[in-house]
Amino acid sequence: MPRLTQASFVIGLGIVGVVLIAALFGPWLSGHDAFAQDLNARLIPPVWMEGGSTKHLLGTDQLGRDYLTRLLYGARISLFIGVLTVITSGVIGTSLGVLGGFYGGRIDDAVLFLITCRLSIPVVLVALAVVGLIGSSLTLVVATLGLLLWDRFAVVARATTMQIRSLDYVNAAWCSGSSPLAIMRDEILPNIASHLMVVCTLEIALAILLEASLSFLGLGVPPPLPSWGLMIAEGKDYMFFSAWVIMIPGLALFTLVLGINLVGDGLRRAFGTQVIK
Amino acid sequence: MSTTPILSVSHLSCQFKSQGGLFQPTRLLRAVDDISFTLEEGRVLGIVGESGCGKTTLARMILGLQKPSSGEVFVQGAPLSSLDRRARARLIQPVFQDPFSSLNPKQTIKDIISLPLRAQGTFEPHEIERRTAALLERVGLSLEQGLRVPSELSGGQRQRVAIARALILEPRIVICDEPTSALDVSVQAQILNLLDELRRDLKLTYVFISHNLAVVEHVASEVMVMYLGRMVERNQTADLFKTPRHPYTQALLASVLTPEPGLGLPDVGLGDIMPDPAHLPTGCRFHPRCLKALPQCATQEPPLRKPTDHAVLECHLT
Amino acid sequence: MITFILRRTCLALVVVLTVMTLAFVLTRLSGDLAISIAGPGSTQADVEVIRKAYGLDRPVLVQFYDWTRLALTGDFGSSFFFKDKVATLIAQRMPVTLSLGFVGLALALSISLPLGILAALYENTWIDRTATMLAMIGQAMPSFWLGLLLMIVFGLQLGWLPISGTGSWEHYVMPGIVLAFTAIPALTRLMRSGMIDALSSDYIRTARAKGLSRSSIIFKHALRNAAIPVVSIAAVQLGFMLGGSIVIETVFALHGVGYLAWESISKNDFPVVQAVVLVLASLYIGLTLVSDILNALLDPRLRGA
Amino acid sequence: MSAILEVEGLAVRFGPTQAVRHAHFTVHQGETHCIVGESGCGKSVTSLAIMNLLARNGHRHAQKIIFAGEDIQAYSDRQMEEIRGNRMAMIFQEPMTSLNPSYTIGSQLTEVLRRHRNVSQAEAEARAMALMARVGITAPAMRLRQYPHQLSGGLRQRVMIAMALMCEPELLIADEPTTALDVTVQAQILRLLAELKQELGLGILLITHDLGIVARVADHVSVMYAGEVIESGRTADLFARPAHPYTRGLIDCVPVPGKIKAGEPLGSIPGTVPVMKEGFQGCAFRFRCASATDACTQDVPRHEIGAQHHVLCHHPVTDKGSRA
Repeated sequence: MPRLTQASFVIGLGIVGVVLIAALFGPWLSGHDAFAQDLNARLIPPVWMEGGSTKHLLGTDQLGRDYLTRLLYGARISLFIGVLTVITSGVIGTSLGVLGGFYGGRIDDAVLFLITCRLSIPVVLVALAVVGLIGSSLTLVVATLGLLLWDRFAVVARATTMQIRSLDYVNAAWCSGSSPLAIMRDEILPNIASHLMVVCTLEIALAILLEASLSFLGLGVPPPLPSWGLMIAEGKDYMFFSAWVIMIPGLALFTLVLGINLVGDGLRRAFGTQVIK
Repeated sequence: MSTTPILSVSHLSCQFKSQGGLFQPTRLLRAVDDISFTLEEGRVLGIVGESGCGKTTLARMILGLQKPSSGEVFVQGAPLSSLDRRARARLIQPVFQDPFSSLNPKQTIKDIISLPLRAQGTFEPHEIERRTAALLERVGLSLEQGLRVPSELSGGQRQRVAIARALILEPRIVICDEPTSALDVSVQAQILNLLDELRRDLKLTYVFISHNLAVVEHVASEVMVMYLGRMVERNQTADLFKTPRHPYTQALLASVLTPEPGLGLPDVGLGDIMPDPAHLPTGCRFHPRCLKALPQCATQEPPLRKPTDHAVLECHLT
Repeated sequence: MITFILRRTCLALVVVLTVMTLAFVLTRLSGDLAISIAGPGSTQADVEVIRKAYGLDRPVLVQFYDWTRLALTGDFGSSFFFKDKVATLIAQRMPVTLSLGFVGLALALSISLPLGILAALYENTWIDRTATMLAMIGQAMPSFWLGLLLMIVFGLQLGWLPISGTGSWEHYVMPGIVLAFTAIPALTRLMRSGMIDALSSDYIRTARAKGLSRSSIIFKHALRNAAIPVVSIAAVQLGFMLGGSIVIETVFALHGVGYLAWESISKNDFPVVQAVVLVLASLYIGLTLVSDILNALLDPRLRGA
Repeated sequence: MSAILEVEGLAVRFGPTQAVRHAHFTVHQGETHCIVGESGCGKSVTSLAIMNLLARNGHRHAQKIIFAGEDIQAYSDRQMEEIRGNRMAMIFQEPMTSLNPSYTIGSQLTEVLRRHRNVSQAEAEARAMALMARVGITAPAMRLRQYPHQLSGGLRQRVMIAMALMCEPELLIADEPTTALDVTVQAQILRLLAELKQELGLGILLITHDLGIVARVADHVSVMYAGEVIESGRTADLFARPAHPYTRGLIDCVPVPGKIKAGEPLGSIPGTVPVMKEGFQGCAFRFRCASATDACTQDVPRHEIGAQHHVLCHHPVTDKGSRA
């Protein structure tokens, strides 16, 4: 393995680890309440800028809430949504893909049809429409994204299952008298797991970005919850005067997603797998 | 001597829909066409033929991996389709060609070997442990090797694992599909010797598929020659090698290159037209390549004849 | 060839019908549409009037049948917010979205193809790592944030480009760049891996054994085979980009179909939402069809004898 | 007969793995020289090293690689391109993947001639058709317009041979040219190669794992084991008096119809081929050899035990004609 790959993998893992710890403990340690408004201390710049104060290391937003605390709280929301979404979509996509790839024939035709339909639906638009029409909530965002983002799991699970199904160790398992369920569980799943793990990282990153987009457009996580996307949206009106209000949550979002992708890329190289696009 | 043969195959056929290019209509590909034979206990049936002759499809049907389009396989008189998968596993087991793809890379050797026992669901863990250990030793592997994963073993050792897995349920029939084709010649000899020893000791019956006639001559007691899905000739091994009757069998035998310097290269005596399972010729399927073809070979399907007690032949020529 | 196209077209139609059903169900998710449209603070009588006006008092299946029947003829009903035919609205906005899509795709291809080829030719060198890293950064960049950053830099600080609106070609530059960014990572990776596969193939070894020059090996023998999947994926990518343009159009207030969709979602204007979902999905399905045909035409193995 | 290719002390390294170690052999004009060995013995790497076609992580070093009187080790990439496909051509094992799927047979055939000779497309096509007819391809005019996937494996290998002959090379390297083909086609392709050798006075370097092929087509044999040529000699001598225990074991492993009675075990060599790391000392076969002694851990001398018959062994077998 090339050395830089190793390094980038470690960097990615470090980023994800730091964000995870920050998300878990940060909001308690920052010494502020993420929701407490202070209209006398609005839009205080970060500590390194002129007018910043050590009381608010990253300044305050337009309602005077501590920006660092909201940022840390937002990490929680991003990770929460990313992981829950991928659990939902991973279960749906993997089941469909493995079933289709394993049984072939009519069942596979049906799975392929579902994948085609799913791909033809514009994700952002439909997610926006659902949230817009039903009303925004954290659960709804997770459910919607979970039901929309299973396509890559299904495609990868299906393609890899098809490759493995024709291998002789699966034939041997049939001849050993194993049941179809046992074959899928013991012979196929362990051998496609590495591919699926790579997809997991990509999809967590994608779900986090999509949640941020939805929240940015005002149809994701409902205020006053501090989602990074929402923070950027709220800061948009002030960005021409104080660019840091969008820089800080944007950079956080970018860094987290980059970290997750670096981990995924490292895994892909380590497993020596080319994820099927 | 039992009166029912251990394995009997009756009018077995298998057709596939062939996928040509995207723009070509699907064609019916007759991979195996109306094949019948019986095999007595303790014998070794060698099946030879070139790629695309249907020998692997035939093996898959006997193993129950491929549903026949028509016909039936009988094991000890019972139709294969009437057996559940556990009963089938107790009677027939496979050894496949590629020792790299026939073992699950994520399992230990012991788990791989014991899979058929575990799938039965009726064996105690200590019984599974005992039989796995015994078999590991029998095929020439150490207990320590049983704890490894396949990628830590060589090709020959993996093929020993595949053989152990096939034998752990003490089956009656083992289908060997090109078991040594992926191995080096020095390892091939080890595996062939092991298979032969095990057959004697455990009174096994083998169906042994190979494209290598010299190997088949060494292991088989009788040989079946396949061409484009048909059985064109069958006979006792010694007789077939001494007096090959079908022109295709003759060509196959002529093309065996034994390591005997000075003999030069044989003239196989075949035309240039290559067999294509998606476009079967009319009449005798071999006639486009047969230099001795008669006019009727192109129009009439050759009759099935029995020149001697053991020999079966499908050819217009005498 | 004809049978192939016919078969694919039939499949595409079935997919369109399924998506229509989905689009219809989607807008019924909120429960009583009449109440949503009437908005908060409206009386029971208002709601009843609206229910009648939009035909929402009929059984759902009848509504679905009517909508499908009319939609297939290109009539998507009227928008209650814009007070205009939905079909007219979409027709007015579509050129903006399509222009944005093509600008984005052209930019994306002209950057990702050379980048992918370079990365493959210098596999595991710093060039490859830089290209991979660039793709990785592009993938991690939230498009709306990138849009805002460009606005600050090019719109405000440098003043080169208009910050938002639809007027001239300059309005398409920043949105085009942002849209291209969403496609560059995937296309670069595909080009790179396709080229690496091609370069390590047996026929390239044959070409080298023939004594062909390096440029002929790379550009004639390897690129031809590596480019086939990329060219056909480009059509699909355009479909994705049109679907994803909603965020970018909203950020830049570019009055395309995506912006229209966002406006109608905010206003609960369900006939428009249904129609936009359907139109974008149909566009995508049409583009995959084009992609399949392109792929088959370029690859002699698929072209058949 | 003059030597067309002389290789002395060839070594190829992939990272720490020694794929080939001081290999030596000579190919003469109008002669077939076979390199035989099991998988991983370095025979294919040897052929690629001569053509300078090794993968990027492969490193070649040799005392000399003399092709037609000139040492080609110092040749630049440009100079190698000039002789590859022109004076020294190669065919590969996999006819299915060795042709570019996106170009017609005709364009791939003519390309090599137009690269090395100043001829028109029409002239190149005429030569291609003549050669296709010569290698036994019927209807060459039609085949010229076809794509590789429309041809059977045997036909593709004939196309590869025609392609190799386009520029009338002096040396043809064939790496397992019939391994992927059916046995009946194998015999036809090998006959074709033998005829061409006679007609054109080609030197052929044939790489194979099949002792049957070696016995029938080779004039001279080099047996490779773990990257070394452990025995070489004229084919008849080597098969009649194999001197290295490995050569002898290998010959005994091959089942030959009528040689061994049913029920008797085949001869076999225990164990498997080791992977050679840098700094390995002594005989690589000693782990599998019945006659190995302490001496075998020392560097192995090269004995000449007959005319052009060399063996690399501390304990060569000398009992005459006692095979099997």
